[in-house]
Amino acid sequence: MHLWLIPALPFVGFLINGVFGRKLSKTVINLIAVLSVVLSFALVVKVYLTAGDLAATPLHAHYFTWIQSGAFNVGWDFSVDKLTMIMLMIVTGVGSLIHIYSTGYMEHEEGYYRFFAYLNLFMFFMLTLVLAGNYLLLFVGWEGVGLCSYLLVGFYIVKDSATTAGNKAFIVNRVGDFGFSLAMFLIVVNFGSLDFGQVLPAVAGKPTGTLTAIALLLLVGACGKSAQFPLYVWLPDAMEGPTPVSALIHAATMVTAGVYMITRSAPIFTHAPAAMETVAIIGIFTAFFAATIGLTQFDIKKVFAYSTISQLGYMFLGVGVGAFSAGVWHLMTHAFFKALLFLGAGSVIHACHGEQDMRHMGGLKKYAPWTCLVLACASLAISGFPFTSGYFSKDAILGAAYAYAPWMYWVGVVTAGMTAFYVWRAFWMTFWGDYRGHGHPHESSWTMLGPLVVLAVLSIIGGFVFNVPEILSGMFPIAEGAKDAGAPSEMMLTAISVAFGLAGIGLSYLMYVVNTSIPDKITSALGGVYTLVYNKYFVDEAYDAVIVHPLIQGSESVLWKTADAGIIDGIVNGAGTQSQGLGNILKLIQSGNIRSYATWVVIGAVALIVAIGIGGAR
Amino acid sequence: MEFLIATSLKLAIIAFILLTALAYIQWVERKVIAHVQVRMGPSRVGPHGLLQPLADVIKLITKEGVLPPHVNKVFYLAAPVLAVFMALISISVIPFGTSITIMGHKTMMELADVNVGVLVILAVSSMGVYGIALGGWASNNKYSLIGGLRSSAQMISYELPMSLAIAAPLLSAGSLSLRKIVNAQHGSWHLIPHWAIFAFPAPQIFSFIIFMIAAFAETNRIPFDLPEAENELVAGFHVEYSSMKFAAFFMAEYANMVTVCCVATLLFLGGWHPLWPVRWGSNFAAPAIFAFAGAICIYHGINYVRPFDRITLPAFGVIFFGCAGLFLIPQGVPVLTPIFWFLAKVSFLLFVFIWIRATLPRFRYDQLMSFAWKFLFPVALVNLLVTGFLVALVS
Amino acid sequence: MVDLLFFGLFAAVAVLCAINVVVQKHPISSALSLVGVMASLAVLYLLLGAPFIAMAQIIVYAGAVMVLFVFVIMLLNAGIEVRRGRSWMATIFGIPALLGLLGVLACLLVRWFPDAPIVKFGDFPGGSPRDFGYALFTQYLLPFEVTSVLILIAILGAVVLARKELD
Amino acid sequence: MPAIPNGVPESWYLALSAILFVIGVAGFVFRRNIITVFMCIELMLNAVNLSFVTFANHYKQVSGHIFTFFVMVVAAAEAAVGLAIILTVFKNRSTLNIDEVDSLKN
Repeated sequence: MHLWLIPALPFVGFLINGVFGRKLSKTVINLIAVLSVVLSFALVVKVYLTAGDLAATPLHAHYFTWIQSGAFNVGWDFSVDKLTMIMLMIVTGVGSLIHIYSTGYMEHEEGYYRFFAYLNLFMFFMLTLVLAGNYLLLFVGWEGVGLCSYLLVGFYIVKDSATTAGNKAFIVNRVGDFGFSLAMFLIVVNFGSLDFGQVLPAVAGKPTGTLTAIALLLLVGACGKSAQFPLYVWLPDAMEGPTPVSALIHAATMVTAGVYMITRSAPIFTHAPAAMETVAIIGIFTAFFAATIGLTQFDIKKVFAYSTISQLGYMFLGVGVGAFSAGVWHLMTHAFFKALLFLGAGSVIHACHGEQDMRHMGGLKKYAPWTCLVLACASLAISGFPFTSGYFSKDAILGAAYAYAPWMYWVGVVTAGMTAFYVWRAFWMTFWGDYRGHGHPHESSWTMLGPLVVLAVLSIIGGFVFNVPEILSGMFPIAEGAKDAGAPSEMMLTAISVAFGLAGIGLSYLMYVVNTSIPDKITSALGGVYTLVYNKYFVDEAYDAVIVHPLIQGSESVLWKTADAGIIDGIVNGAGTQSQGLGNILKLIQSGNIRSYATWVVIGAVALIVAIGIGGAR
Repeated sequence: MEFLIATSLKLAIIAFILLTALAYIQWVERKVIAHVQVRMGPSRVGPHGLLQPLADVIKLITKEGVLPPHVNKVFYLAAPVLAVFMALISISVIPFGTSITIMGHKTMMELADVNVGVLVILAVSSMGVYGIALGGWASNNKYSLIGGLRSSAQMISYELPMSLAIAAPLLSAGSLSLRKIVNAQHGSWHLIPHWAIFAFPAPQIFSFIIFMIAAFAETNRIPFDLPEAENELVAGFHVEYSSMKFAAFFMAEYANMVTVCCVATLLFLGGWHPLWPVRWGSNFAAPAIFAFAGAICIYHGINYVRPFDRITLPAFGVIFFGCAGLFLIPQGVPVLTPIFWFLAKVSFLLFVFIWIRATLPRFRYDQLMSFAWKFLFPVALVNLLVTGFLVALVS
Repeated sequence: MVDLLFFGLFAAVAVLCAINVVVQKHPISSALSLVGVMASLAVLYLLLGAPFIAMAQIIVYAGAVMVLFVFVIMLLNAGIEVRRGRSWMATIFGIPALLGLLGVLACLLVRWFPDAPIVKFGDFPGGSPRDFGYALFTQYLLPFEVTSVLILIAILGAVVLARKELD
Repeated sequence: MPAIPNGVPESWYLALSAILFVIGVAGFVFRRNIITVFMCIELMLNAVNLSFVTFANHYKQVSGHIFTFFVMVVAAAEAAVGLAIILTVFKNRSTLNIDEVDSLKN
């Protein structure tokens, strides 16, 4: 079982494209990039087929010992259990589709090879993250995907906003990674190892306080990577990157790494109820918060970005209330329909010649029928329309949430309604009405539509084809318990959430198709509140005022003016002047004549040897 | 004591054969080049000019040794001696064949089996440059100075690819002793012998070619004979030399040729191992060849072209048949056959040297240098790397 | 006995050549005497059981380094040196410093090696190329690599210095 | 000294190396020709190499040889650079007398 091949293939692709890409023709680049990922997908399938019962016997592969100090050692080892397998499927599968899509989407871009090299590198790191058998290796992947997200968000290097967005994503993630590394230190201190296989079983005996600390720190990391409440600010800006990137990294795979990580360390969290509570609260709050912002955005990608944040919030809610499998389920379905939404949005933007503002779109359904169709599927799925994928996963989460704390359920339901509303709002504004943009829109090529169709099918049927809670039942019986607790009102809960979803859809139809004057009325009616929401609650500005500005001021006045200029330079210059004085004395013996120097050396040598000899050193 | 006797005996024999050979290689060269250029070559002195070398030697000895007034006497006189000394000394570590047993005293067919023989040869050949450089400098003559400069630069430059080319077969042989290296090339795979140039896993054909090219440069032979480029430097480093001093330089050059050919044979061409295995009757190659030569001679003697052929050619024929018979004596076979194969290979390589001289023009100096540094050196390096990799892979 | 003979012979040659290096007026004579020193030292290395080092000594020092020296001397056509001493240090302290150095070294030898063991040819087989290479490529691999980098830098330096643009 | 020993005492090798070294130093101090001075440095290096090899023999370890080897390599590199420097100096000042190459004075 050559697990190492799975990440190695994209890496090889990265090397080839990154090193020789400039020379290669686009066809070759496509071939290398797509093949490497598709092959690793095929490998994953092969592993799945040949692995046998993963729940009973997870695969382990130890390649080499990376760090060893005393008893503590970290190996470069991969392990595959069912959770990993699901993630692998999602990453490689969706990844391959998006690679194929990108070959069409990026056709006319500069730095073509650069793009695919980065994309392959991302696949490598993501797969490392998923396959990792210990926290440190996971962290390697974690940082790697962060790097790739930075590179790809700032892909349009000439665009200033893009580069700044990349920096923002990177820096905000640092905060989260800080938490993560602290968590790892704590784990090392308390468990003396980083292997999942040794840490997680040993959780039971440890004091709850420690576990809570670890869990909370891990949560900080997860919040950074998965754009949860305090640290979500980078994700909307990350939409500056090319759309396939937003689909792959900022919808399907990377941002779900946090959820995966929490699920992976489920034992720690289950033994730290307080941390679980926090996770759930952050999740539900983020879901609601982001959904409200999503209501007001006009940039189609921004809308989907906020919906991503909100859906991630759902996943956090799921894992927070202990329904880990439900969280992973939603992770998977979300990977399908959100990737589809972004790719569809990309196709729409493509159709409108790079226009992203929905106010300049509309009436596209006759220009781009296929895009319209697949986006409809995606929107149905995300708004939890019965028997679409979103329906199953979301209801699993909500059910668990009700079992945990009813109010979370209600907030979740309302959020579901809002989600349905703004997604369909985007849909109507894009496809209904008549075209308000410039130029002449056109349908995209089939290299782009093909993946869309596949994803559309997945996001419709993906829910009950892959019933994650059943697959993971071996790992997370808790999820089952939650289901039982919610059982009596199961049907009713489902009905309510579906009703909210349909209500959202209907409302959006009413407001953006039937009578398009309503939104303006509401806007004027709400006034201040609307501006507040429209400007994303001024969170960025707040961060700027509270954190960034003082930092700059402090470093300028204290570190630069006082410490550097005053103290350090003072010392240096003082040393300089002193040595000048000394030099004036020593310069007398500097005759500039090599032979006299040689004589000095000889005399010194004699003195030295005499000293040694007298000293009797042997 | 016995060691001393044996060594001195061997020394005498080898010295005699080598010096005669040196003289006659010159005759062969003149003959070959003549025939390449459709001339007769030396044919006056003795039958087919066979006594020409003797005549040359006598002439050179009896000539007046001119000592130009403006030279630096010590070095001027030391240079040729140094050159010929360095050229002859390296023959002492070269094995010609397997052991021989004379009246119970078993002795190896070489002067000294040094366990770092290859290094010794490299070292001595690297010293060889002094003779030429000094000669060029001491003559206190612009042409010869330039010749000396060129030769020193050229020899340093070509020593690197040569050493690298030598290192590659050492990797597969796993020893520095020439005898061990040759023994490592013993045996054969079907018809293909285990010589270094065919060796599994890394055939050394490239390093062989590189070595030969570098050897041409190290021995200042055409196409690399810039130190004595007649049409640029009159005669290069030995403009000012005459009589035996001049002859010494020539001896040095030919001795170097013989040495590098021997080294090439030992390192790459399997030393004294036959071209095809004994069970295919390689032992009868030597007599066959000699008999063939004898037959040809006698044939041409019977229906002759030139009058004196009537006497000489049949005489040679008889001699050749005698040699053939010698190779058929059972006791002689284990001793003589290896020597025959060794000498055959060496003389083939010498023939290549002469052939090239008759064929190729001379390089330009910058071409020479850039060829050494920009082409030969990298290729040798890559070859060494590949060889090392393959050897490591197999072992 | 034979050892002693060889040692005496080549030590004498080495010392004489070394003195010659210093006293000869013409650099090329010094260079050749230095070659003599190196060659005789190579023989002593053989006596000390270091065949590889001996050969390397000849190849590297006598065959390459000194040829470079001779080459440069020829190139610059360096003649007899002019004696225009302006180094009071060397003239005043030179001789005593040297004598002091010699004396100190001598007394150290006497003090530290009152009864040094006897070296016989072949009683130290450890210097064969095989052992040498083994040690070089296992225990001393890092220094070896570093040295290669050093050589690379040296090459670059030499090229840069000797380029035509400099004058 | 006792009767002629069968073999050579190590101290003789060391003495030889010391003598060579001192001769080298002498040349280094008293010669004025840059090239000669440079050769004297090589001489000193050789002297040190001899003692290295001697100690290798004394301790029956190959390390001494390794050190010698490294010294050789360094010497080769040094020769390359040093001679290049000498060439440059000669180009710029057309002298090889080190007493005249003293622009670092005061």
